[in-house]
Amino acid sequence: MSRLAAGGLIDRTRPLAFSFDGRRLGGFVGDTLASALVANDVRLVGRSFKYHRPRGILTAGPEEPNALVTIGAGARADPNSRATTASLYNGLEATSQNRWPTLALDVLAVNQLAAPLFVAGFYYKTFMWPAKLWERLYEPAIRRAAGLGRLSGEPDPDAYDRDHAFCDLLVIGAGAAGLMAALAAARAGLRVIVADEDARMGGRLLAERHEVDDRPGADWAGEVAAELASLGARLLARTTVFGVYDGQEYGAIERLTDHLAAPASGAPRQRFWKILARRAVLASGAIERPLVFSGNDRPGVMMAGAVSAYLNRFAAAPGRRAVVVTATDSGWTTARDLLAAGVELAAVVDARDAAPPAAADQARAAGAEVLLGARVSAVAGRSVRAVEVAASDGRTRRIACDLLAMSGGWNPAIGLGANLGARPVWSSAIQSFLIETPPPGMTPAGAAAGHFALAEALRDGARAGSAIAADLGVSAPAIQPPPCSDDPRGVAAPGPSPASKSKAFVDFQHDVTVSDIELAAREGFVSVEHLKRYTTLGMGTDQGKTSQLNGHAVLAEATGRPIAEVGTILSRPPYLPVAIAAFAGHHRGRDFRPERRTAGHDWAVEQGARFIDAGLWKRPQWFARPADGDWQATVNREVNTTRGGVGICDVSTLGKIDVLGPDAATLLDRLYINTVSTLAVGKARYGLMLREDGFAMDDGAASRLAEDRFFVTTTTANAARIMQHIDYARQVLWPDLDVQATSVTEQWATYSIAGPQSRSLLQRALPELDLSDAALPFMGVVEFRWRGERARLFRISFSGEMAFELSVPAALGDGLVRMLFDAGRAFDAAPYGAEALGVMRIEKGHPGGGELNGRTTAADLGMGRMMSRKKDFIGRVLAQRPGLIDPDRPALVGLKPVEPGARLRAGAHLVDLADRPTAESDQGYVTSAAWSPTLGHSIALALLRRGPRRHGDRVCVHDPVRGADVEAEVCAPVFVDPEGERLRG
Amino acid sequence: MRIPCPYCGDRDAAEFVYRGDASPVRPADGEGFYDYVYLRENPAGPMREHWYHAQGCRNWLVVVRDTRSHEISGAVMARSDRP
Amino acid sequence: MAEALRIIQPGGLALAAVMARKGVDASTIGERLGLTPPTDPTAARNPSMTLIGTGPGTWLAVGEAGQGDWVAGLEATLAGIASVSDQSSGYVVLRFSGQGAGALLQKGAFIDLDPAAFAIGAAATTVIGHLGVILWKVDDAPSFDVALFRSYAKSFQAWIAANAGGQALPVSIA
Amino acid sequence: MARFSIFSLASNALTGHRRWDRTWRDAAPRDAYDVVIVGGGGHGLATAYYLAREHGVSNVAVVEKGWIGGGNAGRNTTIIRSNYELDGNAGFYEWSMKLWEGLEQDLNYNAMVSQRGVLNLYHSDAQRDAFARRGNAMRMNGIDAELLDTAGVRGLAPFLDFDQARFPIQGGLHQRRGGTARHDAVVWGYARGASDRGVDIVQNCEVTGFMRGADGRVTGVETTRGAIAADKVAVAVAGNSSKVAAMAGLRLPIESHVLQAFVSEALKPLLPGVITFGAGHFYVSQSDKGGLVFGGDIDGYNSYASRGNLPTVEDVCEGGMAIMPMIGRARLLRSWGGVCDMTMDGSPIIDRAPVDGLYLNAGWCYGGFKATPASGWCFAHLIATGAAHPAAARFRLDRFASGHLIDEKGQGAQANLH
Repeated sequence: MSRLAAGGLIDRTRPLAFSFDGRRLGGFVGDTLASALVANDVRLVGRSFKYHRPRGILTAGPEEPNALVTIGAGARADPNSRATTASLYNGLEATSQNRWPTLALDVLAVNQLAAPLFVAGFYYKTFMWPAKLWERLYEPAIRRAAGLGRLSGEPDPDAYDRDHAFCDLLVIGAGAAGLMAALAAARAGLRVIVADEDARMGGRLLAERHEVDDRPGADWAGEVAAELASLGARLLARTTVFGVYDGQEYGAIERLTDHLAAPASGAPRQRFWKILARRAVLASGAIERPLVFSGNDRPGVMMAGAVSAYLNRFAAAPGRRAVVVTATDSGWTTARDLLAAGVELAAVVDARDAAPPAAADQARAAGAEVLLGARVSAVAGRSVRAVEVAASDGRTRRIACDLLAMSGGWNPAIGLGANLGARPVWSSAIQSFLIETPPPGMTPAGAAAGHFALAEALRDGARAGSAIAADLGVSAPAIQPPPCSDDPRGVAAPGPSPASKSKAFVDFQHDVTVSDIELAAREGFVSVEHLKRYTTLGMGTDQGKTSQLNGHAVLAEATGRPIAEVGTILSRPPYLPVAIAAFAGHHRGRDFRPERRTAGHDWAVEQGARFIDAGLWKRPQWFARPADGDWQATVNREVNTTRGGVGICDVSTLGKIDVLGPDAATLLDRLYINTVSTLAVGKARYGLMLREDGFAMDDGAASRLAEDRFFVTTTTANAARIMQHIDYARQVLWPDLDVQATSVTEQWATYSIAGPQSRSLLQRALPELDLSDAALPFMGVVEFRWRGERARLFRISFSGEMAFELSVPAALGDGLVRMLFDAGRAFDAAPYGAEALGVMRIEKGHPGGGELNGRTTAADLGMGRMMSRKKDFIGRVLAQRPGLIDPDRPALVGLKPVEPGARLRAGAHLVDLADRPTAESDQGYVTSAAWSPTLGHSIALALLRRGPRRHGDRVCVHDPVRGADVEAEVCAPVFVDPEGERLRG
Repeated sequence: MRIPCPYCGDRDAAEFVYRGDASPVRPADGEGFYDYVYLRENPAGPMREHWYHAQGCRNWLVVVRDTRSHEISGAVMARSDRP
Repeated sequence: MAEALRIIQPGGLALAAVMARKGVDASTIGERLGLTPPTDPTAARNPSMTLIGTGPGTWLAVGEAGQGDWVAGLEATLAGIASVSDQSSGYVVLRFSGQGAGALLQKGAFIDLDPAAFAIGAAATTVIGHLGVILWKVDDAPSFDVALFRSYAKSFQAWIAANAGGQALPVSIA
Repeated sequence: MARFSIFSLASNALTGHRRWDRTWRDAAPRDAYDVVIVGGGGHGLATAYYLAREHGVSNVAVVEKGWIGGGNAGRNTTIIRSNYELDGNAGFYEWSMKLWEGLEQDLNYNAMVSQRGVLNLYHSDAQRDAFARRGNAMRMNGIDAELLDTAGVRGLAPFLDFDQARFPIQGGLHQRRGGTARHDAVVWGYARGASDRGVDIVQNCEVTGFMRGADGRVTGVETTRGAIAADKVAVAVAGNSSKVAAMAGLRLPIESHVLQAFVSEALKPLLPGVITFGAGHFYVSQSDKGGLVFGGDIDGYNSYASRGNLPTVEDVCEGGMAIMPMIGRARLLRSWGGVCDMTMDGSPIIDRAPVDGLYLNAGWCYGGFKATPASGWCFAHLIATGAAHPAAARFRLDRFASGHLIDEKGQGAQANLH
């Protein structure tokens, strides 16, 4: 065990048991998985992406490239989890990834031997011969080797929550700067939200030994958080703000149960926040930069800041004998932390010629060598056993150690600041990139703004918070940053140590080395975007948080340009990866989209209806009865019952729109190709609407209930689009018209009662009504009262039979259908569903979805003559374009098979019998087809070139994806009662 | 993205249906329909565009929005926006 | 969602969409109704009705059903100055009350329901979980009334069940 | 130019890979060319390559405002397919598919063309019939297509949600020859091939205007690196077509819209090929590196900002969870946006512009990547011969005026609905 006897922010009274690759290990509440592994002397935690090199823990934060493990098992297995941010809990099961058979013995580690071949972009240069082997051999092999963790393959069993928040100030990151900014704003009375990805507020204060306001930094952070809560601020721990979007909208993920051993059942795992913030402070801190030298990826090589974090926060020593290699003063802070923790400090290697004197003396006093102007030239051991140091005198020394702490300077964590496209700008002062033009309302502060030292960060946060309060018009006393202990961080240029080429890693996860980048530059991939794409630099799960800048520095050197000119990559959301299920939340499975039910739904369920989806609606497809046998028999029965007696169908899903006001008729004349204004009160008329481009959009019936009151129906599919179309016409095109419109689809439950017996049935159901042809002729409408409520009866037919549509308020819909079937018992009335409805409309040649497919004209559908020449209407002009009036266009016809038993199917194409079916010989296609029980054979509607002139011809119905060709005869599209005598009864 | 509906206030853009450039005006006679229906300036910069508040007040708006930054500088009801 | 939440469905409501004719302003309509309709998204009430602003010159009128044909009466009263469409069956109205009401609705609605931003009488036509709703704040219990199209009632119940943390059992919507 | 092979790779390994040349010459612009191609994306570079290889026209410059492949060529989701229904589209995309099938040997560059299949799911009888109609049209165009029932889909993708779905999967239209290709490699391979045949590839060279003759004919381009004269100027800048056309005084039936795309963290092999959801907006494949590459619909508002907003992210992830809830714990790693030329009928334009000397390749909507080889082939043919290539003969600019539209979705003249 390397657990220190005292100190840290762990709770030694609350031990936890966990396992890694099956080994039972122990930790404490307050540990991360990584800190517990460190405390258990586990050094090898993963394998790299390409070479499968052994890797250890590099960092103590979300930027971790190496320590990726699968946490949990079964359907809850969470691959690619960062050990460095996963809170430890009792019973946590962690498994290493990307190795076979075991982590210690990984067969694919042989890739390292082929490393000279597996350079950047090698796969673009080979695997091409023979061509067919790519999919069969090379690619599968590459795929198996690539990838990291494995998904369980089972549906994610967890629930995901969703919430919205609004605030004056969103503080991103609760370190020194963030807390001060939040405090300033909250004391000024602003609505404040503080989000931090850590389980505990404080940021780097938790990892360092600094004092703020004369108490340990962690204590100070806790007190500030408490005050913020008391001021009404919302504190979101374990919450990552992952993206900045337009309109000052921020996306965040709050992890609710990932840290719990046994979450309450059904408790949401994560919560997806959408936060609208008038202002934001980006206090996301900074990320320490690795040094680039041969062997810098060996287990035992760790970021200096991470070493400090494991020592100070988790009381876990990552090694027993340490060497610190640094390019700035930061390394010296870690050297002091090591000594304070009682770890043997073998040496401090500083690239600079001068070191902070006090720290250097303290190190020497502790028996450590201090090597200035020196660098690490090599690392010995699969896991660090010793380092070779090239000293200033040019001689190389070998120093035994099991921990190498490295510090190459710090990069502000500015990712979110670039989400809206602002290019980061190079700052020579801090030798890193900064955000100069942040997203609207955002202020970077503290280390994220390049103020690395603690005192500066506190000051900068306070300044940012106060400035925002003032900016939002709140006057408040300026807040003073508290006193604190401090030490300088210093800055250093990024990039490789001199003469560090072979196995000097820049991107640890993707195994991108200095020589890979030099090769890319040699081959002309000199834009940072080309470099990224060619070498995969920064494309791993860490998105290059530790590798990007070093890589660009190498590129700058290789191409002889300043890094300011080379530039860097724009960071895009999410800042940290987000579970796909969190974005979907409740809307998955059956709740993917809402379900719309008609008033008669429950009744239909009682009748054993099978339902189909019509948009969001559930419609009865048919009502099977035991005697039927199969669905076809059911549909045949429903059609025969309707044509022979009476059938009843729920047509409530049709769109219904009230078009009202003095100019209602004028508006409808401009929407329909035919004239509506001549319609008498109490009458209905079929109408067709075009899009402005001249193609058919939708059809339906318009009924005039009063001079200034029309009731318009649309197809179920187009209801919303037509409502929008009508609002566009009356608000945008002709705002001078006095016309109002609103959707009443939901107000009315409507049933179609169809068949020769329909009038008798209705007369029994509604004895008080006069249903004679004189009182209610075809296309007539009457309004009356039913059970005290308004009701409407339309004599309208879709089936071609004498038929009525009866509408009552939806609240009475269930009562209506039950009443109708009570009355219908005497007539053996049967319910029919969408399928039978479809069969009957095909028998009558009415256009439906298959014909109104957005590519047909009124003329194609046989309605060319309906187009009024006396008035303007939407689509009138462009409908006259050559392509739309071409006499060779496919137009509506009927088809019947020459072999009566043969089956026609929608989607089949039509070719002349003499022709071979090709794109050139294609004459059209079947738009709708059905088995007609009325005629005893299959029938179809089709769009056929010159179709109306080809009645009597025979064509080949070609349907290769489903079966053999069928020979059919072209006929008129109306198969049943072409004279329409039944309509009138 | 938030659309400042003159009636409802700032709303998530998902409540709206987008139609496009608000500048083309429907010709009174037969000429110009091809331009009106098909040709677009498609500017990179501020643009007057039609948004329909389908999930709100059901009004068509004319929103002025920069197509490079998505920043919105104003919105009015289309019916009150007569050139 | 620890706070208490009650959900009921007030019965016997009559609902209508009221749409001013061109050039008719709210005060003209107010004179006939004895209640001036709001010109912004808020709710105006008198003992006999509530008028919720749903858009410029459009309102959702809520009254007591049963006493004759309330909507027909409204039509007659407003003849010539406003168009009226009966929506008594078009919407179902649910009342969410208690400290948990705002928190639950906020999970669905991307508008600020904070008491400071959404006071008593405030109203909004918006979306909750892919469902269009009209919601208005009735009192500071707080209580919110939510009107949604009838056909979506079952899906709205599913959304409530998934988001109310199990502790609020929604009424079965009729 | 050194030929690529395992042997050249091995021999270079012995010399530390110090001998590799630049993949393409980074040329400075000369004063004049026979042809200047505006836009160093896949289409522009493929056009240059085929001009040189098929037509012997190598006095060509490709001018690119940034770095080649930095636009949609490097921002798409790498899907290749020819599962189109309508005349004009089906034949063209199948020609492209045939070129994909020989691309690597042709270019001597491994673009990782992987024909792992494209499966479009259907969820209703009406959708099945529409897919049958499309599949039949494909067959009649000589394209492979199979209409699968539920069992057939289960066989290919047993992990889909067949039981709890709001819109149950009823089957699918499968094109086995569809699949994916490594988008960047396509750009680099064409650039290498064109450069090797004498084409100048000029990066960081933005066109700021057109040179015009007395007769109004386009005689070259003004750029940030000086004026370049040319007998013919060919524009292939999908996403920015309207901007460039405006420099020639043209308005196009095109709007620029942003299409977002997403990739997950790398995972061990999970998906067989490309799968698309038929009752929502979601399509997905898995890259060779292991990331799930997925997307959905455009955001829907005009945009030149190559980024989108959260409602689309949610819509896409809801679609993904609706058909394959096993991806719930996979983490979305990175999102990005591409600016698409959305035309008024959803189909592209390869035609002479109404201005002499100017040629237009535009309007690829979100389908440009798969078209890259055929687009270059046919555009080169048009530029070199002055006549439209038969495979692209219907991609005329005047079809909108004449009404000979190619509207696969039947949505009419509204760009964001295609």
